[in-house]
Amino acid sequence: MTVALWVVPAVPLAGFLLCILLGRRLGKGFVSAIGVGSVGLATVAAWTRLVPYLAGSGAPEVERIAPWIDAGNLSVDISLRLDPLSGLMISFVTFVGFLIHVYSIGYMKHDETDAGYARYFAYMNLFMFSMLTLVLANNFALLFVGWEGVGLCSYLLIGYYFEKDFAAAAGKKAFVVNRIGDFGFLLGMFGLFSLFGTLDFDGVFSRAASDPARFGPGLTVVCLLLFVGATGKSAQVPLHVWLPDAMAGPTPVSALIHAATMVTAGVYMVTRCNVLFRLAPEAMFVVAVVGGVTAIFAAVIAIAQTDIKRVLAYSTVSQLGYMFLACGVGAYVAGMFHVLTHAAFKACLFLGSGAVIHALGGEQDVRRMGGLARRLPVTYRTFLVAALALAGIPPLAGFFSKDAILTGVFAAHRPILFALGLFTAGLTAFYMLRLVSLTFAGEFRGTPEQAHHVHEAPPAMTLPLVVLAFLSATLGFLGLPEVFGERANRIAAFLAPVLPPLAVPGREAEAHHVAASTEWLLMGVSVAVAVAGLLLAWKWYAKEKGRPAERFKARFPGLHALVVDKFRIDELYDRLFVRPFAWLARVLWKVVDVLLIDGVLNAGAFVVELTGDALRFLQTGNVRNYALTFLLGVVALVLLVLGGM
Amino acid sequence: MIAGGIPLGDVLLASGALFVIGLVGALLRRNAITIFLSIELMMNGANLAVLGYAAALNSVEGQVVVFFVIAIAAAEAAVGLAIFVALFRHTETIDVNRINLLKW
Amino acid sequence: MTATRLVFDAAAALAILFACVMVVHRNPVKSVLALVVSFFALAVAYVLLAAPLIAAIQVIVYAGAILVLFLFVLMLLNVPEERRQGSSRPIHQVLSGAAILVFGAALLALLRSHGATRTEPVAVSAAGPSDVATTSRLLFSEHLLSFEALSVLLLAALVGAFALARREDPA
Amino acid sequence: MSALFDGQPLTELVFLPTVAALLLLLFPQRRSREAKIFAIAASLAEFALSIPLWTRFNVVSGGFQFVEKADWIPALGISYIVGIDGISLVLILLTTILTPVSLLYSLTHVEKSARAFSIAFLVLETGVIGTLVALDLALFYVFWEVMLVPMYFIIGIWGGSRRIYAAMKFFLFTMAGSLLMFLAILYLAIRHHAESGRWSFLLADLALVSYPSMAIETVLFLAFALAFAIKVPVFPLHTWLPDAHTEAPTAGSIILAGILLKLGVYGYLRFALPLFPDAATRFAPWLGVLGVIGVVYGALVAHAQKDMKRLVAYSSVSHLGLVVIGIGAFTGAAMTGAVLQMVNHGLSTGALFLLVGVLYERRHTREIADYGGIAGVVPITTGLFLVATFSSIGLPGLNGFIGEFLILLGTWTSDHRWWAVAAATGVVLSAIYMLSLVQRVFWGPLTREENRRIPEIRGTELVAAGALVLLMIWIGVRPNYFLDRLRPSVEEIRRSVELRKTAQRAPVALRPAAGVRP
Amino acid sequence: MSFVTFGPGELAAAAPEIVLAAAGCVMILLDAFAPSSRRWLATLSLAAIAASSWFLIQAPSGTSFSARYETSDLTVAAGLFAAATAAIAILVAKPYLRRTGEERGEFYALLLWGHLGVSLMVRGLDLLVVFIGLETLSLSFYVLAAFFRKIPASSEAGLKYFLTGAFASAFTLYGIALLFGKSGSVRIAALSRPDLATDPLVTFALLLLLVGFGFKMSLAPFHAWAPDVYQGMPTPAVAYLSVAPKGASLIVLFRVLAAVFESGMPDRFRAGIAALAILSMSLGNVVALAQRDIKRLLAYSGIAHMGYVAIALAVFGREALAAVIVYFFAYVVSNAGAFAAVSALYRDETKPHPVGLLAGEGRRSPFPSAVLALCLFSLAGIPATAGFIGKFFVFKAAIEKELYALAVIGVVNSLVSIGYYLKIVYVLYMRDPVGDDVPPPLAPADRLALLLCGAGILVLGIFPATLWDLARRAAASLTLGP
Repeated sequence: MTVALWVVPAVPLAGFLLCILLGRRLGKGFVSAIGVGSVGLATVAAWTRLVPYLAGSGAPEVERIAPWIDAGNLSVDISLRLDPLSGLMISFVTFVGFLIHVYSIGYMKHDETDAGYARYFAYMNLFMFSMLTLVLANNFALLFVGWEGVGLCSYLLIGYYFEKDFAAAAGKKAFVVNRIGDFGFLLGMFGLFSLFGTLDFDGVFSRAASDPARFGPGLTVVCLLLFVGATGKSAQVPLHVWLPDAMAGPTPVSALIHAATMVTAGVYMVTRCNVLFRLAPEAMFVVAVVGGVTAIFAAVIAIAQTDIKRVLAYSTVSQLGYMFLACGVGAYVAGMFHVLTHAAFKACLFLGSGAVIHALGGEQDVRRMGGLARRLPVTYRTFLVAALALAGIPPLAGFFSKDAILTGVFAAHRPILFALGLFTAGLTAFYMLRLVSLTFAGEFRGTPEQAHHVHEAPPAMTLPLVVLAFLSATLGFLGLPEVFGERANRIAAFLAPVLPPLAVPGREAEAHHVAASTEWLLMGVSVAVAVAGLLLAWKWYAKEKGRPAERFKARFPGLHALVVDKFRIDELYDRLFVRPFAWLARVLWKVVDVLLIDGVLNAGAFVVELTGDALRFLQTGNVRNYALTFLLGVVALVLLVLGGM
Repeated sequence: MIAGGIPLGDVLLASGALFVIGLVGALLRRNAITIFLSIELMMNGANLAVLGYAAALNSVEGQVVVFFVIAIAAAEAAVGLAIFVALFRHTETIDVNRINLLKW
Repeated sequence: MTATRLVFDAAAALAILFACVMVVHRNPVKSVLALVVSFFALAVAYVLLAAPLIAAIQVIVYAGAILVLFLFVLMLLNVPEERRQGSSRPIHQVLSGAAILVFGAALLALLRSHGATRTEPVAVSAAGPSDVATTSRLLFSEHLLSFEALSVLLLAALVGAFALARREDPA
Repeated sequence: MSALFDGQPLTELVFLPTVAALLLLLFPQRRSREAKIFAIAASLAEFALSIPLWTRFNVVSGGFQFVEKADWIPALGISYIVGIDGISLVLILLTTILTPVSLLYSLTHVEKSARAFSIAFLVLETGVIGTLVALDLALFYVFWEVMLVPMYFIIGIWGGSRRIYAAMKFFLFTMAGSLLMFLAILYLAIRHHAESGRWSFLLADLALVSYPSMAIETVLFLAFALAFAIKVPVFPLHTWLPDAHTEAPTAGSIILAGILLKLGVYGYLRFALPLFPDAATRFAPWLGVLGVIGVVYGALVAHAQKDMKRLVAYSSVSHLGLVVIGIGAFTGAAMTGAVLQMVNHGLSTGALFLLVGVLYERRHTREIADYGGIAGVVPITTGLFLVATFSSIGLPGLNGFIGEFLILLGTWTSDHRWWAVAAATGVVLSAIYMLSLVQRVFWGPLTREENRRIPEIRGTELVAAGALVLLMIWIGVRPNYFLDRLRPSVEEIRRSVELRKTAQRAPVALRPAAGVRP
Repeated sequence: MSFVTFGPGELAAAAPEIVLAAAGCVMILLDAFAPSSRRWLATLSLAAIAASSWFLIQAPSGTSFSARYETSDLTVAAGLFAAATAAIAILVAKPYLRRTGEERGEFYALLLWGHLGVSLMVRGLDLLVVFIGLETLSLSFYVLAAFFRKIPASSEAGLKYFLTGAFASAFTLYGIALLFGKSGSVRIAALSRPDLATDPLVTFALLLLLVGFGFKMSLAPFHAWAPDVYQGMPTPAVAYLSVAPKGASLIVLFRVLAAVFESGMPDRFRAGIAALAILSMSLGNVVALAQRDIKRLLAYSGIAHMGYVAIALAVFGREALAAVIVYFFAYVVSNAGAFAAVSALYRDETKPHPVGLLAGEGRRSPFPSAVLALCLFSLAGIPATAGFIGKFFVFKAAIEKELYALAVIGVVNSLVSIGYYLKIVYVLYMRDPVGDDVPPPLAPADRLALLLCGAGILVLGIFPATLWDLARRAAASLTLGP
């Protein structure tokens, strides 16, 4: 039997309702059962649909659940869509999500009240629901529901420790920045609607493909607007500022939302719209550039960070940049492949860091860690595997996906971007090993009683680590380069249906095939760069205890400070937008509202009253004056009526 | 030319003059009684006009009118003087400049 | 320039003259007396205007009864002369003067122009319908209503005057 | 219930509250609680009465339904004629829901002469519903003005510290607008009489009047537009709103923001558009621009507020600006969205005012600075407030999004694409000021001692708020349930305007539609 | 000319006035010779009013007293309106006079006779009758103004009313004299001669009449007496004076102008009236804003309202007359009602009546306050009240005549007026009581008067159709004699 698609998101939704309404009363055990159970069920449901589907043709299956909005000439349904792309997404969203839920049990159990615990799982379930809606949606409007839904959950979960000012602020920041993106996304949607008169995927894409020449210019604008949405959601420059702050949330949240799933929604969306983007080359170029710049920019910042989660956060930003770079050069498969692998190893890394923080009782500063390899063996090993995978060491997953991207960039004849990507690969390797060394190598630099308390995490936490580490090691084989054979790249074959061939007017964008020799060469280069990065980091931080870094710092203090301060982008925005906004608001209120509008009106009223007060003294109380006014009236009247007669 | 050759113009001018003089008194005197006298004068001006016209029109109605007016004037005088007396009991004056409890 | 007109103009002039005296005089008693004279003069004018009945009434009721009533009241209250000082603001005087001038000018101009261009029928004879009988008959036939109404009016005045002027009743 | 419908459903609907108010007069003044409960019962009965309208409403017709007609001043052709189309229907339901909600809320809060309070509310409800059903301009004007009086008392007697100023301002502003409209109505009727030799104040008849010149039509249109613009309120005529909303008692604010503001837009749709199609079309751009200004301006000023109620009040300016844009854009989607957005705003802002009121009753301050970090103290209140907030900033899945989306999309597809762009910034701005509010009030460390033991929302408050939240979700998930009823009516209005613009005038309203009972 | 001019017709026609005159005498006699019967005087007066209205309705329509006296729908309507005012005044007077220990026959007698004067003004087709009516009214109310001999303010009010009144009636008289001269008769009918309409002297005379009766209507700038007199005069008398004489004066003006300007009012004359209207509305409303004493405030509001009425006069014509009649019916219930409430709410007559004294009355004495508020909303012209209906028809007439400027100025003014009406409502309901003494129970007569006014306001405001038809018929019957 086949489960209806709507079940997949519905189950977490039910979980959410149960937790939020009853959770506080039912206690932790029950909540964990519901919270994890619902996601588990969703996973099962998803895979029971997927398994037969993988065997099948890959033709999209659309399930129309109900009409949603009908007004004017707009008509939107609530309908879900299962096709290779969404299939790929739900496969790992559900699974990784499940693992992280399991992990959360261990992570959250101790330091939370029943209410807080229930709230946590409720939000997590709500997130699962939103994310699944996002990827399963069959039209832009419904996608936007999920799109904003995940934003909401990220807002709620970042602000989970609401009594911390920083957390509250971070949550708001995340939501507002996302909203800026959504602003673009909305307009993009409107653009699509006015171009194609529908918001259904099939309708839009088929019409777009049917007559590329006609929609070309309009599409460029639309795609750029959609991409604005993506930059917001996926923390690309210049809207990347929220993601690092988002680390204020509980670590599993960072793992699930801000590493594995939500942040990749942008990539998913762009890939989903690949037809449109491919018809708008300029837009694609922009995507590629933004992606490339973000990749290196974030990587550079990551080098200098000392907060373990921040390093990972910036690395996430940078990796997302990679994915957009891939999309930008048309290597959508590579992009999605990287989404997949990244989900595995980055989740693993975050959970690992979570285990470390957990072990050190909330300590996040790597400068007060070190030498934990012995104390936290499982964590250490899994962390290392994931780190190497991220660094792109063959045959781990990261290597293949990253290599696929670089190949794509190279094949698209974008040398500069290729250089960027390559360099970033080196940086990535460098900062990851820096992180590993600082955390696990050397001797412990924290306080004694921290040292005393250090303990390996409970199985609920380590189990997911192991699974994810395994995935990070193996997933890569889903997308072997073609040099390993025609059908080696299963992902590509699988995703083929959602990347239909297009006759792009003007230039011939498809067929990015490179000779096998070149491909080998590229692999070699990337491996070399990665290894170089690793070795350097190892030398500086593991062997020489970071003294070279100190020297570097001493030589270029300004540069170092700049990098540590993340290039002071936040400060810049504060100057450019936040403060002027507040100032303008006050001025408008005090000047326009109070002074001008009300001022004028009240002044008018005041004048009238004043006149009254003045005129009332004409009533002197003296009869003769009354007689006089009378006579004056008569005279005036006579002159007015008879004057000139 | 009317009765025995008195031009109506003269009569009317005279009545107008009386009316205006009454006006002067009513506006410029401060003694309530004098003011009232002036008003009586204005009414007499009106009477004169009526009689003049009556004569000119050779109608008796005019005299009836004046008859009534005089009667009314008498009544007014009675009431007015009563009011003056009643007021005088309070204020000890009938100088209208000094009678202004009620104002503004 | 007939004799009657001469006499009329003289009477009118006299009336106006004493009217002025009445207005300008500060002593109310003297004002009343001046007004008496002016009313006598008017009575003469009325006679010339073929209204002997009215003339009589003017003398008896007006000059006689009403003004004497004034005198009584004046005596009763022994109102002092208007003092020069304490007079009201000059603005009042000025405006009054101006208003009166304009009004008077307009009035007299209208009356004169009118007197010049008369359209009324001219009287047949001085001693035509003006005998007392006609007047009285008119009074009780045509103007019966007014006459009856007048009685109410006088009653009201009487009661009113009584209500105001009597001393406080002990109750 | 169906028996009612052989009678006159609308008349009953209009006057039931008044009857109840009269009955309340019989209550002894002391028994305030009983009076309040009676009032709640009455308003619930009213709600029950309005449900059959909804169920028996003929969804396919855009014409007026349940029409009743009776002579009022025959000599002038002024008649008591009522009828509803989808737009009135939706707003009526909103009214019959919000009134019991606010009365429920007041049950525990209004102490001072509660009987008078209940009476004022019931009379107000009559005024509102009358305004929504009247199809005769004289009748409409009467109801339109009658609303002011109870509202004046509600603000002035049960309001906050500056209530007098606020009440007076509210009354004078609204009056100032409607008096000129009054003259315009007279002119129309006289003009119609001159043309047809027959007196009438029927919308249907007056809509056939032909104007001697464009200038005159413009003047008349402006007279109407001013009245409605003040009520909405459109920038820069909005300054009465913050004062009125802030000073009014919570229940008053709910009704004020929830319903009264909508009547401005309603009046524009129902009367100004059909009566002055050319002028309306000519001025539509101005309308849109003012709407855009309203959206941005309201949002900005809201951000600057230190007083919770004031902030919410200014957010109304912003939201109504969006509605105005929708009307100005004049596309099907935009107008439908605008009408729906009125309901949404009624629910979300109503809920916000209610919850602010809940806090105010407990802490007796509306200063944002006096709160902070109370989410832990009053989690349920916080949760409800969050839902209301996200509804008001248009989060998909809740009602706010539907209206916003339709308006913006419709506007984008109209000739004024840039309005949509400008107005869409509201999406960002609203998030900024509302979330700042949430952050400053509910989140962060719990600094003040007196905030530690704020009692949680309870009893009738919870019921009232819960009802609103459910509606928000309902509309957000199944908007069609409402849109289906709006679509034909909106199309009807657009059709009539299009027809009228072409010199040949077609009968506008009262097209006999299925379900009309003569 | 025939001698016998008093037949059954005349008797029937004059019956209403005869009743009033007789009733007045009865009051005096009872008061003089049976002081114990004083507490029945009010009831008797009411009976008299009722009887005279009944006779009025019974009287066969047509003219009598050799066509100097009229009975028509117009006079009936006007008579009823005046009778209603008188009834309210008397109801209010009873408890009022009792409180002040001044319950004397003269008061009722003078009120009845003054009412008689109003009736003469309304029904007279002869300037002489009208003038006598005017004087009867005036003399009675001069006395009523000064009725409280113990209170200086009252005597002063009497003096001021008397002097200004006499002054004004001198102008009226001169106008009558000129009209008599030009038309050769005191009959109003005689004025309808084509040559008179354009004669400057006639226009001048009409202006003198306009100011004379404008004075009675307290049209600015002939209004100055009103505030002082209202303040000093016993409130019940004000309730009458502030309504009925104004209506009567307006009808007289309508009669005379209709006679002279058969073929339409010349524009310059209309301009003159319009000027008075604008001045009255603006001055009345603006100065009322600054008033502290409620009776003065109502006086100014009355001045403003006469401005609205003057709009109708400027419009001129039967529709306008009908509008005016409706307006005055609305004005009775609103304005007389307001004064009734004032006399019920202010318990100490000897002191002035500052608005502030009403603080919190809304809760202390709910019923009178509610009626007062209702009256004020009606005066402000809020729909569903009588006041709105009055304004409605006046403005309709103005717009029909295309006097748009007047209409706009009118509505702007009513906006201003809301300012001070609401100020009173605010004091009533939104201020806390000054003292916590328990107010004395409301006198039944007061309760009845207030009830009538409140009911009237709402009924006329919600079901005006009948009134409008009545007014239309009345206006249609505006005859100028044979």
